[in-house]
Amino acid sequence: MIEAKVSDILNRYARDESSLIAVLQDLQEEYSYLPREALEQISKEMNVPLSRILSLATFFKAFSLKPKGKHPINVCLGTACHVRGAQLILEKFERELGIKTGETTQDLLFSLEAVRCLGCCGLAPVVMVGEEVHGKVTQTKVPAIIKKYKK
Amino acid sequence: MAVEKEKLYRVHLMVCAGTGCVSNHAFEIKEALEKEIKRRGLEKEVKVVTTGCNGFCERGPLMVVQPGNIFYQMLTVKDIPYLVEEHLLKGRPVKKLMYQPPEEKTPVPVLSEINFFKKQVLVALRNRGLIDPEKIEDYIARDGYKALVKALTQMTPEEIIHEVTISGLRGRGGAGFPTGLKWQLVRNAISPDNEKYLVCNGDEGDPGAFMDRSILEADPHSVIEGMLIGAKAIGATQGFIYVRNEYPLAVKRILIALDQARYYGLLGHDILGTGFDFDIRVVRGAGAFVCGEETALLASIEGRLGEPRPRPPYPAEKGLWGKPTCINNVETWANIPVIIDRGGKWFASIGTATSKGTKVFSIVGKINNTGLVEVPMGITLREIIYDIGGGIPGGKKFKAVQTGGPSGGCIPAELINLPIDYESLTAAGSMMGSGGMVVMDEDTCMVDVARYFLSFTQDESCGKCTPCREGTKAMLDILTRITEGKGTEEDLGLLEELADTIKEASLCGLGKTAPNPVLTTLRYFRDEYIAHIQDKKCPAHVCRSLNVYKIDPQICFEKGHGCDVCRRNCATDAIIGSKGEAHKIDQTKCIKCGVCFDVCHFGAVKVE
Amino acid sequence: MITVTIDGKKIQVEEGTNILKAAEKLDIKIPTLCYHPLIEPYAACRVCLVEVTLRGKTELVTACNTKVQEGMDIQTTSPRAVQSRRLNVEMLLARAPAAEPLQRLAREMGLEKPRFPVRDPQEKCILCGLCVRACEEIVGACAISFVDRGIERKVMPPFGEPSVACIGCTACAYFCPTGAITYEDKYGRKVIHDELYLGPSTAIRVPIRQAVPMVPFIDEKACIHFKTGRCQLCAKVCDRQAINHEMEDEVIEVEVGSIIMATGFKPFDARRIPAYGYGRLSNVITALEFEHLVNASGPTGGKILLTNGEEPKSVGIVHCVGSRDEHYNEYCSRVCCMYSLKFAHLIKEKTKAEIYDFYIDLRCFGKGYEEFYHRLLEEGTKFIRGRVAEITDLALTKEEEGKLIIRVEDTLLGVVRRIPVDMVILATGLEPSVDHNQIAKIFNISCSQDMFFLERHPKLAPVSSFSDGIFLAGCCQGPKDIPDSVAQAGAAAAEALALADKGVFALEPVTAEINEELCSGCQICIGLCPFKAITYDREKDISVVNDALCKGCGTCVAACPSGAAQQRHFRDRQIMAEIEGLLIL
Amino acid sequence: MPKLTIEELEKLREEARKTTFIREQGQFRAKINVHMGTCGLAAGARHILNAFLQEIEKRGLTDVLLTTSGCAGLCSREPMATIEIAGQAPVKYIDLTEKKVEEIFEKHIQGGEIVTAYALGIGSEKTDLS
Repeated sequence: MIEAKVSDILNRYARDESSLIAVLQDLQEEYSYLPREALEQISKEMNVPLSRILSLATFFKAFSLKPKGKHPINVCLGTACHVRGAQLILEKFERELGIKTGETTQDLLFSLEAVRCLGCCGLAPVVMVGEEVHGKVTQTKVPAIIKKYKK
Repeated sequence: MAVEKEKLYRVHLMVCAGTGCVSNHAFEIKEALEKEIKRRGLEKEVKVVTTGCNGFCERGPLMVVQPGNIFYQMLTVKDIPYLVEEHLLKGRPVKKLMYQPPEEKTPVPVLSEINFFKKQVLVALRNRGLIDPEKIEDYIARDGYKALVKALTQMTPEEIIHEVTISGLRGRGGAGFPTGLKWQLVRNAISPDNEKYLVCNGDEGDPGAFMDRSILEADPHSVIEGMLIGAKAIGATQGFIYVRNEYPLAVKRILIALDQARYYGLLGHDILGTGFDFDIRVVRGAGAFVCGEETALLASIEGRLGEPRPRPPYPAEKGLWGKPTCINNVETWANIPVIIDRGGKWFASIGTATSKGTKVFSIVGKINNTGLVEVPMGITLREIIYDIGGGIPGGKKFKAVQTGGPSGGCIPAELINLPIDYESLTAAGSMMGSGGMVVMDEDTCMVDVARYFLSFTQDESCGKCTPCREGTKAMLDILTRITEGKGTEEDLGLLEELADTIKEASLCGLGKTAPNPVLTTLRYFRDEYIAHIQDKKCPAHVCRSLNVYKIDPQICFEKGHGCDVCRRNCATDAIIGSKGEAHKIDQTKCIKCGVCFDVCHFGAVKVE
Repeated sequence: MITVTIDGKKIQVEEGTNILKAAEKLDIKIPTLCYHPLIEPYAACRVCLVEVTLRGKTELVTACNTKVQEGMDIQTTSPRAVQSRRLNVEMLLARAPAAEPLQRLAREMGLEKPRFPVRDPQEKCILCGLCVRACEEIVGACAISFVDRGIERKVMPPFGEPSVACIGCTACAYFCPTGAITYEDKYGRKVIHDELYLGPSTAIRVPIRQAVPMVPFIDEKACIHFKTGRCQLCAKVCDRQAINHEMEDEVIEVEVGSIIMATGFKPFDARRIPAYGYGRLSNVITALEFEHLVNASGPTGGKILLTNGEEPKSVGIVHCVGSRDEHYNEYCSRVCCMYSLKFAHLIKEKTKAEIYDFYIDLRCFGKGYEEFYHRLLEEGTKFIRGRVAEITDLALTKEEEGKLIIRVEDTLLGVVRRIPVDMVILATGLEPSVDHNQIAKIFNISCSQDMFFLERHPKLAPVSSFSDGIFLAGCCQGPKDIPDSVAQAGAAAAEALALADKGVFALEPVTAEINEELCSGCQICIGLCPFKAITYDREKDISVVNDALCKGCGTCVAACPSGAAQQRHFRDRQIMAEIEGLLIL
Repeated sequence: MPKLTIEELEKLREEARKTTFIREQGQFRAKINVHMGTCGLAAGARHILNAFLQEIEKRGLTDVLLTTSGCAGLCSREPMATIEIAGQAPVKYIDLTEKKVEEIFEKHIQGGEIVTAYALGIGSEKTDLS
C-alpha cells in the first residue's frame, strides 16, 4: 500500500537528490506525516542515505515523523499576530484541547502547531484549521472554532 | 491550452484574490458576483477578473470596478445583489461599501483618491489589481515581455548590466548589495563547463512581511521576465524560483505562469526565435527561516540540509553545484523589466542619492491600514505611518516601528521624520531588511517585542554555529527572566555582552543580526527594561507574569449588576461571585489569560 | 607567495593557505574545536576567531576557513577576538560541561564555570560535526547525521537505532574530540554497535608483532576504501607517498634453477581440545598469545596481565598441547619444553606469581638447555609430571573461587590434584602449515607420516627432497627450534649454490625411454608417471620421455602394454639375464 | 500558436489591449455615458449600451470609454447618453435607438461632428456639488 504510493510520488520527479525535499513534501501531504517504511523506501530508490533524509525531515518544520490530527490547527505567531495577542490564543487552544503545542489529541482529531506568519497580517491574530483561515480570533471564539470541526 | 479570443466587456470587476482576501472569502464573493450578474443578464457586458494582492489587506475582500477605478471594500456575499443592481445596472456606485477614512465623514469612491494608495509609486507592483495573474495575455497587454524583447534583440549582456548598474538598484532582500555589481561578478566568474545558474529567492520568512508573496501572486510574469533578462546578462541557462511552501497560492500561480510562458516559447529553447535558451524550475521550501540565507537556500535547492556555509566562496563564484550563481530576491527581479524598458536613468531619478527607486513595505501591527505599499525611497516614516497607514487605531500613541523583521531593530517615535533608505535605517540601528514594518503603540511592551523576535530567531537558528545556537538561547533565557520579573541589573550587561559577540562571531546573517531587536530596544527603551527589573512592572501590561487582574467591585455591581459573564468565561474558576453581586478574582488560581478583561463590557476588570 | 602580518610578524605563505596554518608557521597557536586538517573546514565552533584588517576593513573571521590574502593584517590576540572566543567557549561549556578539551580550553582562558544554565552536566557533545563529516566525507557511509535544529540539534543514526549504513569503522569516535562517541572493545576489535561484526579493528597493521620485515599491510576486508571507495586518509598522511590503493595482487613468473622450501608450520589450534577451555575461559591463552602479551611493544606494553587488568598471582603452563598425544599428533613438537621454561622464567622475572609446569617429559636436549632447566628449578618453578586432564572454572572450595582449576594426575606422587591458578598458558605444538598438501602436490614433494615434507634421506640427504633441485629448510620438514632451522637453511642454501656454481647437472643414466616403433600412443604411461616426465607427441602419436625429469622409477615400463617403454640399465633382457644368473647359482 | 516570434508577441499585445484597456486610468479620446436610471432601463437603455459596446469592439478602439450613470433627470426623453470628446464640451443625445447609435458613433465619435438632429444640448447642468 505505502510502497505503491511512494513509488507513485517518486515517479513525479527526477531521481536525484535535488528532488528529495519535493518528494518528502508530497509524502507529508499524502499521509500528514513521514512514515518510516516510506523513508526507507525513498532512501533505497533514490540512493540517498537514510541519515540524510532524517536530518532533512527533522530540520524542516513542514515535516513530521509522527501522525498529525485530522484537523491540524496552526496558530500564527507572526509579528502582527504577536502584538495582537496570539500567544494567549495559542494557550487557550492548549487548554481547550488539553494538549501542548506540537502534540496531537488522543482521538487524532486535532493537532496544534505554532507557525510563523501565514501572510495574512491584516487579519491578525490568525488561526488556520486545515485549509481554512480564521481571522481576528479572540480567546472567546476558540471553543466555537473547535466545536465546528468536532462533528 | 487553447487561447480563446477575448471579448470586449464594458465593465471589469477586479476582485482581489491575494492570500489575505482569499482568507476573507474572496472566492465566495466572486461566485456570488458571477451568479448575480447572470441572473441580471449582464454576463455579456460585465466580466469578473481575479487579481493578485491589491495591498490594502486590512479592508478585504476588495474589489475595484473598471472603468472608473471605483474601490469597494469589506464586501460580504449579502452585499452583492444590491451592488450589482445599483452599480452595474443603474450605474450608481454604492457609497456604503466604499472606503471611509477614519477621520473623514464621506466615503472615498475612487481608488487613486484614497490616501493609502495616493502616495504610492508602483514599480515592482505596477500590475497589481490590474491584471489576472493567471493570464499571460493580461501581462503582455501591460507591456509585459517588452523589456525582454529589447534585451534580447537590442542589447548586449554588458549593456544590460550597465543599465542595471546605473539604475542604482540594490538587492531588495535585505542586505542591499548593488544588483548590477552582483551580475557583473557572476558574469565574470569562470565556470568550467560554462554553466551558470540564476535563483529567485522567494523564501520570505520574516514574520509580518509578505511583499514577495504578493508579487508572486499578483504578477508572476514580472519575476519571470526579470529572470530572463538576468539570464541573458550573466549567461545562465537554468533558473530556480525558491518559494515558501506556506504560500500555496503563490506556488500555484508561478507554476501556471511558467506553463504559459513555455507555451508561448518565452521559456525553453530558442526564445522568441533569438536563439536564447533559458528555463526555470520551482523549488518549494519546507519551513526553515534560515533558508532565506543564500548559502542555506542553495543547499536546500540541492536537496541538502538548509544549513549556511562559510562565505567566501560567495555564490557568485561557487553556488549551486559549485557553479557561479546569481541570487536575487523576488522584488529585485520584478524591478528589472521596468529598468530595462524605461532605462536605468529613469529608475535612478526616483529615491535618494544612495538608495534608488521604490521599495515595497508591508505595514502591520497597531496601524489602521494594514497592507502592502510601494513608496519611493527617502519617504519619511511619518508619511508611511500617518499618511498611508492612517495612523494608530483607537487614538493611541505611536511608540515605535520595527523594521527589517527579526534581523532589524525598533525605531522609536522620536525618529518619526527619519527618511527611509538603506543607510539611515542602519544608522538608527535597524535595517531595511525585506521591508516588513511592524507598528507599535503605547500598549506594546518593548521588552516583550525583543523577546518575541529573539524567540523567533532562536527557534529558527539552524544550530550549526555556537554563538547563534547557544547565544540566542542564553539571551532568550535572560529576556524571559526579565519579563517574569526575575531579572537583575547584571542581566542587562550580560545581554549586551552576548549581543556583541553573537553579532560579531556568528556564521551567517541570521545570527549576525539576531541581537538587533534587543540592542535597539536597549538603546531606545532602556527605561522599560529598568521598569521590569527594578519595579517588577510591565508599563504596557503585556508581560503577564507581572500583571495582576482585579475587579472593581463598585463598577461590577453598579454598572454591570454582577453580569457573571467573566465567571462563565474564566478558564480556571478563579472568579468568585454569582449573578447580581460584585465578583472577585482568586489570585492563586488566576493564570492571567485576560479573558475576563476582554469580555467585561463595563470596564470593571482592571490590569495593574 | 603571499605576504601577511600575524601579530605584527611578517610571513610569506603559499596562496590558498588558511590563517590557521599560516599562524602555525610562526608558532602562534589559535584554539580550534571543530577543525581537523583532514576534513573540510566547517567554521561552526567559532573559537578560532581572529581579527583581520584588509583594505581598511576590520572584521572577525574564523581562521580555519579563511584563506590568506595579500596584505592581510591578522591579530590573533586582539581584545575583540579574545572576548568573542572566550564567550563562545563559555557558551559551549554550558552545553557540554563534561567535554575535556573544552574544559582545558576554558581553563586556559581563565574560565571556571559558565554563567549560563547547564542543561546536562554529563553532556560531552559540542556539535562540532566532525563525526558526521568524517562519516560522510571520509568514510562515505553516511550512517549518522545531525537531526533537529537549533538548540535541539544532536547527532544520531536514523531513528536513533543502530544504522544499517554503519560499516563499524569507528571513524566517528576517532575524530570526536571530546569522547562523546564511544565504542566497546569486544571480540578483539572496536565495536560501535553490537549488531555489527566486521573483522579486525584496523585495516592497516603489521602482520604480527616483531614481524620481519616490519612492514604494515592494508587488509582489504577491513579497509574503508575497499568498502565505500572513499577515505584513503593513509595515503594523504603518508609523507613518502608509499601507499597505493590501486595496487593489486599479481602473479610473477620467475625461472630458477633450484628452489628452497621454507613454508614453515602452523601452531596447533587449542580449541580442538575442549577440556582445556581455550576460547571459553578468558584467562586460558596460547603460547603465541603470551608472546604478544609479554612483548614490550604489545598491547600491555610487556606487562603480564589478566583480562581484568590485574597481575596473575599464579600461572599454570601446560606442556604438550596437541603433541605426543595419539588423539592429535603423536610426534614431539621439540620446541615447547624450552619455550615453556622461558615463559616460566619471564613470568618469574616480571611478576611474583607462583608457576606450575605440567610436563610429560622435559626434553632439554640442546646445548645449555639442561643448565637453563636447573636454573628454573632454583627459581622455584613447580614442575608437576602428568598430563593435564581438564581446565575448569567450576570451583569446589572457597580457595578455588574465581580461579582456573587445573586437574592433573601427578604421576610422580600417584595422586589426582586440583591446582587453582589465575592464568593458564597452553604450550601448543607445531603442525604442518595449512596449505602443505597443495604445496606438496605442486612441487612433487612427498610427505612423511606426520605430514611434514619428507627429506630424501634422514641421514645422508636431510635437506634434499625427492625432486632434484628442491631443498627443504625449517619447520616444513619437521618441528625445529631456531638454531636447527638456521642450520638447515644454511645447508639448503649451500646445496642450491653448489648447483648454481657448477652450472651443469649430471643426470643419472637410469631413465626410461620409449621405442617409437612399438608405442601405440595409448598414453597410459602419461597418467601414471609420478614425475610428469612423459608427454604426448601429437604429430607422431607417441609418448615421449623427458630425460631431465625422469627419475627412473620404472612405473611406465611395468605398465606399458606394448613393451615400448624400457628402462636403461634395466631392460627386460638385462633383468632376465640377472634372473638367469641367480638361477644358475 | 505556441512559440511566438517577436512580431507575434507584439500582435498578441495589441489583441490583449483591446479588451483590457478599460482598466487603465489613461487618457481616453472619448467618453460615452449611458444614463441608466429606472426610467432609462424601462426605455431600453440596455440595448443602447450594448450597441455602443458593439461599435467599440467592431472598430477595435481602445481610446473610447463606455460608462454608465444614474438617471439624468429627463425621463421622458430616455434612453439618453452623454458623449464627451476630450477637450470639448459634453453633448447629450436623447430618444436613442440602436440605429441612431451607429450614426452618432460614426459621425461624432469617429468624425468629431456633432449629430445635432439627436442632440439635446451641449454642456452639462450646473451643480453646487463637486
